[in-house]
Amino acid sequence: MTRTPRLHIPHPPARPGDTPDFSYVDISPAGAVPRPDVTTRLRDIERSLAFEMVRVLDEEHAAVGPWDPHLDHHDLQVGLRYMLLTRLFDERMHRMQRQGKISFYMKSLGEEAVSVAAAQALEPGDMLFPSYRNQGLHFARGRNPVDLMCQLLSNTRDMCKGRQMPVMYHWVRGNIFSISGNLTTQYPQAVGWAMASAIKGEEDIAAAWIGEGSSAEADFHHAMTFASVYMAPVVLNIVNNQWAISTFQGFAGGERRPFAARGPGYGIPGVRVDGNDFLAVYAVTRWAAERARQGAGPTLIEHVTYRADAHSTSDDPSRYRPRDEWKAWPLGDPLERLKAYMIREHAWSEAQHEALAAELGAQLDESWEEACGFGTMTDGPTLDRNELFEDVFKDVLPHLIRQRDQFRDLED
Amino acid sequence: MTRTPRLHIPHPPARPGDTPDFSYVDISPAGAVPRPDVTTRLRDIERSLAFEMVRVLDEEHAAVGPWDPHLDHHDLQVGLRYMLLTRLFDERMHRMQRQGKISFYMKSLGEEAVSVAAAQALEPGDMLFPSYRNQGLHFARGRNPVDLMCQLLSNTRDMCKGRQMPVMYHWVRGNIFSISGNLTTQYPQAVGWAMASAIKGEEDIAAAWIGEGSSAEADFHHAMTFASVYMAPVVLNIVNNQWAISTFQGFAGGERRPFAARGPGYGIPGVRVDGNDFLAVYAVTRWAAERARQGAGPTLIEHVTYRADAHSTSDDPSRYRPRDEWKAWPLGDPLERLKAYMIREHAWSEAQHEALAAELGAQLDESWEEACGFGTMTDGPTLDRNELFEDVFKDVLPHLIRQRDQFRDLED
Amino acid sequence: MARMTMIQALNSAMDIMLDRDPDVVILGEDVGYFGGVFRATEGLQRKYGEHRVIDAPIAEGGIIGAAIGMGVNGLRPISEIQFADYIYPGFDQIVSELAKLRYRTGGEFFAPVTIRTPCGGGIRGGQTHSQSPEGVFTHVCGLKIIMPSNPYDAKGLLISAIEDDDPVLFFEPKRIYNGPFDGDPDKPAMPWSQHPKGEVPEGYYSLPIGLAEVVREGEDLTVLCYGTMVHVCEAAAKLAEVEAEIVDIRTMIPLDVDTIRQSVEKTGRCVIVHEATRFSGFGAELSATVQEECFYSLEAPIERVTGWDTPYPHAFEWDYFPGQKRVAAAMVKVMEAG
Amino acid sequence: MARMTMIQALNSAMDIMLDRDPDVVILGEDVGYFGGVFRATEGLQRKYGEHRVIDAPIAEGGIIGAAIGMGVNGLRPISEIQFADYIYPGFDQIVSELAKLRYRTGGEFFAPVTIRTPCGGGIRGGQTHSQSPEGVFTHVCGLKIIMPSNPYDAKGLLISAIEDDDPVLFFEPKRIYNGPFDGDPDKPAMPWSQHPKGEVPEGYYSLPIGLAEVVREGEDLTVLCYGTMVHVCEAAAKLAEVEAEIVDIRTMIPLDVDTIRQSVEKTGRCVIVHEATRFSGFGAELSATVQEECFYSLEAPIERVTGWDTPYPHAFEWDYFPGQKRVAAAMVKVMEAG
Ligand SMILES: Cc1ncc(C[n+]2csc(CCOP(=O)(O)OP(=O)(O)O)c2C)c(N)n1
Ligand SMILES: Cc1ncc(C[n+]2csc(CCOP(=O)(O)OP(=O)(O)O)c2C)c(N)n1
Ligand SMILES: [Mg+2]
Ligand SMILES: [Mg+2]
Repeated sequence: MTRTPRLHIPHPPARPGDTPDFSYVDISPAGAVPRPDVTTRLRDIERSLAFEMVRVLDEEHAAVGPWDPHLDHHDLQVGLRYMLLTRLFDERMHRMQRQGKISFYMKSLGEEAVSVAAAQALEPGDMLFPSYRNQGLHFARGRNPVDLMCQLLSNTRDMCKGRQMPVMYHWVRGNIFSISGNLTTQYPQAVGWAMASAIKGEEDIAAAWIGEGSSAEADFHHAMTFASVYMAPVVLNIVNNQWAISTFQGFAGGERRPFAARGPGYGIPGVRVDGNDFLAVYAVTRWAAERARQGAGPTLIEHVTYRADAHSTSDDPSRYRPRDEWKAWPLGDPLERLKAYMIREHAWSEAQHEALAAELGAQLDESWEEACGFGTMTDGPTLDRNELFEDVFKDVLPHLIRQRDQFRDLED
Repeated sequence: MTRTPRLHIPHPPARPGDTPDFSYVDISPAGAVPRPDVTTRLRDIERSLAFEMVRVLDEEHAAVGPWDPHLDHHDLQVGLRYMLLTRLFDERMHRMQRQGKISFYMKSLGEEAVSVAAAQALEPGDMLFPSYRNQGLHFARGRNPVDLMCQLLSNTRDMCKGRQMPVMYHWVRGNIFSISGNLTTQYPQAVGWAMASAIKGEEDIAAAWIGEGSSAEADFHHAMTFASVYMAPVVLNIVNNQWAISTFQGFAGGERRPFAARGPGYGIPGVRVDGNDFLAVYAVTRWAAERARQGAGPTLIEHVTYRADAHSTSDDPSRYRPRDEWKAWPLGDPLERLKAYMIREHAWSEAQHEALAAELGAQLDESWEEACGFGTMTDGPTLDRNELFEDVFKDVLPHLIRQRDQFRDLED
Repeated sequence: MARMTMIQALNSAMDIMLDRDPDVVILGEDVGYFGGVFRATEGLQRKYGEHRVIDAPIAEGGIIGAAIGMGVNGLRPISEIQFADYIYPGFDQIVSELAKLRYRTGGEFFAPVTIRTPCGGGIRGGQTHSQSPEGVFTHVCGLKIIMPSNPYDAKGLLISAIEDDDPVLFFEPKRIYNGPFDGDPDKPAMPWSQHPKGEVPEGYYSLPIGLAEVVREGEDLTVLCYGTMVHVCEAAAKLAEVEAEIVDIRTMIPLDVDTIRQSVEKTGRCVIVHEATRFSGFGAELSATVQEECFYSLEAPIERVTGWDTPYPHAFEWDYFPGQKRVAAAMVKVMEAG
Repeated sequence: MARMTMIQALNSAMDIMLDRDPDVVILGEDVGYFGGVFRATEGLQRKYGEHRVIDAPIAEGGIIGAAIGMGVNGLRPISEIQFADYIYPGFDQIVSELAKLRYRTGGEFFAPVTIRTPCGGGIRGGQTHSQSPEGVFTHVCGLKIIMPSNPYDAKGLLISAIEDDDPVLFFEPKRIYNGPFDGDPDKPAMPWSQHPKGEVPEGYYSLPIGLAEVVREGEDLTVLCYGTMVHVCEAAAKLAEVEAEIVDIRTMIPLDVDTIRQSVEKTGRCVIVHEATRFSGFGAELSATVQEECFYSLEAPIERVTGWDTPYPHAFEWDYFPGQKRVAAAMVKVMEAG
């Protein structure tokens, strides 16, 4: 064949065996990006916010610059607690999957700040539309780990009644929406929710999260367009953890522009933030939420972070990226960074940290025990199988009653 | 109800009865926008190209500035001829629809430059993916009006074999793709076509057109993402004619940003051009095509123009906008502007213009006569009804053979 | 009682629901200021404001997606899809989200969205303004699906759809917006004012979702049909000179199996008619159901009369449309069989 | 002859076609460097280059839309949709464009795109990794639709699909990628190497699109099935102790009506089995067809055994799946009827 193809194909900087290389990640010094007033005209701020990187924690673990949210010790401790809880929960549930106790799991290792700081920066009445890697939102809103474990076990207390795969949680009382297997569908839904809030004249806003890979889906565009046209009070988050299963962020367009830069094209401010900097994520979310609540419209936030572990328990990342990539990730570990800052601020100590880890570990042990009491994959109480036919509609319609009867007859 | 809604709803500047108001349209002076080299980095040019407006023809009908393509008299005369042909064709076919001779029609009045100049700027081997308001592409590529008329009549020479509504033309030999009733679907197809060209190492590029309203569809995002990721050699055009049936461009996001500004968010240069300035459209298209052919990737072009007539023969714009809005349109009439420039350049005269109008009028009369010879809605030869069952698949599959037999039996 | 066209009846239903329930909103392309390309929402924005009757970007996926979010936040959105042919960009939001939200959340979240969309051909709309895609949606679990055949049903069923807490797809056969078209394009159009079902109460009323209606009783054979085809079948029965029992299905999900069974058990013969294409159309489900329910009563094979298995061809519209002649031929065939 | 799993057979088909025809390209999420989440394209990018086996953005609509453009420009694209549950964002491009392009252009433009997608449940995938949406597509005119039940057919039919100038939807029942699952999740998995249809020629061969296969002859009743269900039905027939004639439909469009008719005329009884939900599923079309073609031969009502009309429920997978017991019960019922 004499063809000389000239189609550009994106290449990640490193493949298995190569030395990790994150030189492509543009990193601003902490404190370098100005913090505009929430009412500033987009034109005047778009370049800096979308292309630079909002960072608060510097290399010495000090908080610097205009985005420092000046959180008090209590808030910091709460943040650290839930980040640690998220991490420990992930660790254990991953182990449970490996032991065959649950069928599937997805960790958020290395991305804990993205969820926990955001949830803390938002109000309890704000509605959250997560992806499958935002378990931190649940913890930060005070969810009992038992609830999530029951979902993972599809047991009698599973809020999904056994109908969803593990990790597809929701929480009505906590204002956390259901996770769909279909990527990005929650994005326009969040915008619609926010539109309804504005129509009703309510104060609550919506926030949604997708991965950078998911930003290629149609619903990203739907959400951005509707949010822009109606100035919907919504915070739209893209979690750029560099990978979408086996493809790196270049396959979603990240080779050319930060994902935050998509915002300004729609007339929506885009803010690029160090997703591993708890304080920065908090501050940026707060800023976006304030804009939304004041009627200034939506904000797009790109959280620059790294998916430290496999995509899911079905994945093996050593097939497509260097094993030690995370170690080379220039933005470090969000948990360690917050902890170091707190220790420096005398808001925390190693001893406290150890105690907290022990406390949370014990809590998770107990939680698991408790959750298993509501049924496991092999033992204990099981969901009523007749539930299979419920909730397709509000009422069980005649054809489903017939099918349920048929099912029961067969069971007998 | 005590609700105080705070959802932003876009408002056009004028409704029926109001005085037209186009103060929202940012217009740069002719010649004001620099013309960067096609290899210039996007960062350095995005602001000016996407927010200013590339214009060549000034108020005195002189061609000024770096974008002047310096077309010779012949090229100018060809351009004027096809713009006039497009306009006269539209006029007549609209009349034919009113007389019941064809069932439906869509005019491109006021937007002729967008199609004709672009087609002239591209190479014959480039593949064009039009919308329903780009008939000028056909004329500029030398299509016989008879062919289009036969499609409008669904007669025995209809290239669609009677299967498509009027105006849904295509032209295999002329490299003009089929028009779909579904908006924006041609956009990712054009990108895929361009990708294939690059894969095969060929020089041909693709170009596609949608309306500004259609840019809200998912396929806009698909096209932009794929074009950006693979640096596809494609020119993506948005014809911002201010209206999408009854909704003004604000309902597609135009209140905040020029549509050209969508480009840079994807790492694609966006160029905003005076769509009623033949020379500017030519120059910008040429620039974009050169980029694509050199492997520098896609370009998004926003053509700022005005839909001077109804959306289609089924529409009545006096219900939603001032009757005289077109008269107030600040960018004038593309045909008149090119003509004035040519007269000034001694490339044209009123007498020549009249002669041309007469010639084209006569040609169209003859064409119509000829087209009707291949069948009209009421008289003459008709398409073979058995054709109904052809081309669903390459071969008529067994179930369609059976249905055709059934059909024939019933006819007897 | 007033006389209303189908468009007026639909408009009246939405008017009443906007008035009764502040949570009802309308979202769609050209539905606001302009009142919709078929005028179904005419005057409603003026009356209820721009925050209740909302012009939308041209993005069906966004229209459905946003409506789901609105529904979750307590509103009761009516989404208009301008033509049923353009519902596909919203397909994922309908099928993966709207239809499954209640189930996947164990009943804890739901979105009471009604999707209205004009369907069907006979208006020279070609392949992208003529489709009847209801069959595709009937295979999706979690949607209620309605297609009325007259103004009275249209209003009563649309009000029920809006009030329903389940998502409802409401297909409107646009060929009969202005009159009960009987399949003969050469006959002068009959207006709804001359049809008994054009008599429509001005105020609120609702009709239960899930009941078919026997619009004409007969002993010879049962005809299962809906939408425009109800009127075509009535005319065809006269043409064929058979005593057809014509059942207007009205709601596909839930399907009124009892009415169907009773009729076919009585007549022993069955013709199924729809405008959509034949292969895997809703007629297949009807045929399978009749066969399962009435096997021992059937005296002749069930016949399906449908659009051919091709896209809707502009110029061949009346060759494509399952008109009186084809329906009548099927009736005769079924009567002669067995 | 080699022994291949279904994944290996599919990989081999693509390998051969990439080799034979420089215009064949593959486009999909994770298909390139990684070789696909089910490893179907493993090694192909390394062998044929990044311009032939192309990783795509996560946008099914873009994947199909771009493939159409490529097809129009002379390539022969194979699009992989990672799970059939995720085909819906590409629905409009498939239904409105890919399927109708040839028709609407009077035969002058076409795009020979093959869409491969894993479908079906039984892998604890929950409602968004288990669907069998083939029924929805069978109602669309202009698509050929295939679902193989074994490695031999998979390879031969995929090669035909790639060579075909019509668009082809190629559904792969992922539960049988590695072995002929018979519906009993508690039994040790059987590998393809122990199944005769796991014997697959290493080189090029193709199988005609449009032929069903009688995989087991029998006199008692006809079973119409495809994909995973072929193996379930074989086991169910043993369980029910009936001499079932099992017809593997293999291609839904075009449908091999002759083979179906001949079988049902012989046996007089028919059970239809698929994993997809029942209402308006492809089984409805099969039932309607059998009824129309074989009315006078039928001695008992046709039975459909299918997934229930609910989304695919994660924890109730085996209650949902139409397994041996349910199929066997239907066989017995049909044998006892009439
Ligand atoms: C519509 C759709 N297409 C494909 C998939 C399969 N899939 C699941 S996760 C995933 C990668 C998503 O990557 P990203 O958005 O970056 O999120 P991350 O996993 O990195 O958090 C893919 C392709 C899906 N779930 N839904
Ligand atoms: C998917 C889809 N949705 C809706 C329509 C109905 N429709 C046809 S043209 C049109 C307006 C398009 O406006 P714009 O893109 O600005 O193009 P213009 O008519 O101004 O040239 C609409 C809504 C359609 N054809 N396809
Ligand atoms: Mg990612
Ligand atoms: Mg427009």
